[in-house]
Amino acid sequence: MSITIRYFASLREQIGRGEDRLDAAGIATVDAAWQHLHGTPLPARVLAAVNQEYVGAEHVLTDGDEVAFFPPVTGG
Amino acid sequence: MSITIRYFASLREQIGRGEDRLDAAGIATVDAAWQHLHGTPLPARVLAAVNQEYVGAEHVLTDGDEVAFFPPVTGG
Amino acid sequence: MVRLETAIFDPWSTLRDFEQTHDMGDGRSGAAAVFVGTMRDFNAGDGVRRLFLEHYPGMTERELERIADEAVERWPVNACLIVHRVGLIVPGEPIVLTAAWSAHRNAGFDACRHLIEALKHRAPFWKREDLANGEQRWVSENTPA
Amino acid sequence: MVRLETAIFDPWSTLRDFEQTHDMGDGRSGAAAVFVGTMRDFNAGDGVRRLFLEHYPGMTERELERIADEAVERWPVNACLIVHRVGLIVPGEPIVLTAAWSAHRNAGFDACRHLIEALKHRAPFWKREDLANGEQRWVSENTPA
Repeated sequence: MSITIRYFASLREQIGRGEDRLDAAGIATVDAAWQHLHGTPLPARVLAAVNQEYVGAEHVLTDGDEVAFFPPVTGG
Repeated sequence: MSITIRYFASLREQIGRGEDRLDAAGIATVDAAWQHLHGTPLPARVLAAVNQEYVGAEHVLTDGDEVAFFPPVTGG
Repeated sequence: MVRLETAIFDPWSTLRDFEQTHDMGDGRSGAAAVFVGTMRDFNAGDGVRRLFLEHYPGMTERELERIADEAVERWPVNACLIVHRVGLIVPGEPIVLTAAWSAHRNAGFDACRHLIEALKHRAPFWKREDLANGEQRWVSENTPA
Repeated sequence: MVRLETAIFDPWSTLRDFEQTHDMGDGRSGAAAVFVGTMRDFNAGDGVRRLFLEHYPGMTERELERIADEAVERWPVNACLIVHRVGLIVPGEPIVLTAAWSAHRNAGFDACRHLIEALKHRAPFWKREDLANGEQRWVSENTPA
């Protein structure tokens, strides 16, 4: 299973990179992907999107998904 | 006492003129001016202004006042 | 600022000109809320070909000034603009423009909405319609919000 | 319609161009409600010299489209427009424009306000400020309404 992980704004700067790739068949959810990469549950202030739609931490991942993590939005 | 009376819009057309002049020392209020000219109390749907400010029917008139009567406004 | 227009006006270039020539609060205005009312080609179920907008010269301007002053007193707005057409107009032409500039959006929206609501309730303007069927009639009360 | 702008845009000529090139409902639109957000030269008490607006290419456009679609579903509006700046901008430049055209004013105001509120809560944009004192910081949450 191949998943692309993207980070934006201050989160990208904190993590130090804009993208990760996961090839991990055992990773079922958005939260599990974050745990696998960063060793903690998904922080409450971090928003998640899958294939460019907002999702909750328990959203189930599918092969080829694009997962995005980002801080609260501040547009407008 | 000299008072100028002005009419606007549909009211001007109903009355058939845009202006009246009153030289009537005994006329105390806006309502009395209307009564004197038109023989009825000021109709509820007719709005009144004195010197270009909205007033009620009991507003007391002063020499030189410009009194205006008009229908509900429909601007915007 | 309030202004009556006797000929067709472009609300958008009016707004640009106003911003370029008036003090918007030196970088303090982050929000502009604007309303533009345009003449429709129907009213109360009937086709309308033309509209005559009568006003009360002097009182109309004063009442618009009062309405703009109220908005500045009630909300933290840096500037207000009211422009209203008078005379003969045809469908598609702008009738009214209200705008409020403020630091934050709620004050701008609330002030702009106050400008148009108060104008519709209090400013001495009257509309006479030339209907598609040839009749002429005075609009007896204002359009629903 | 939604659009991201990478360079300075004039909201007023954008509105005029949009009206001239889009179907506003054939005389059915009597009301246009508009919001323009402009970069201020201060935020949270600090002077700001410059702003970098990051977005999520693809998702940002899709989220704006969803917001515009919601407005059309929830209110009787004939057209919606959202324009948002991305990249580097300086004080005084417009950041965002939202507009809704409708037959009556309440629907226009409500839809326009929904566009900007939903955009501020949901559209993936992030602001990084260059402060007057030389520091750089990400805006951590949105400005008060």
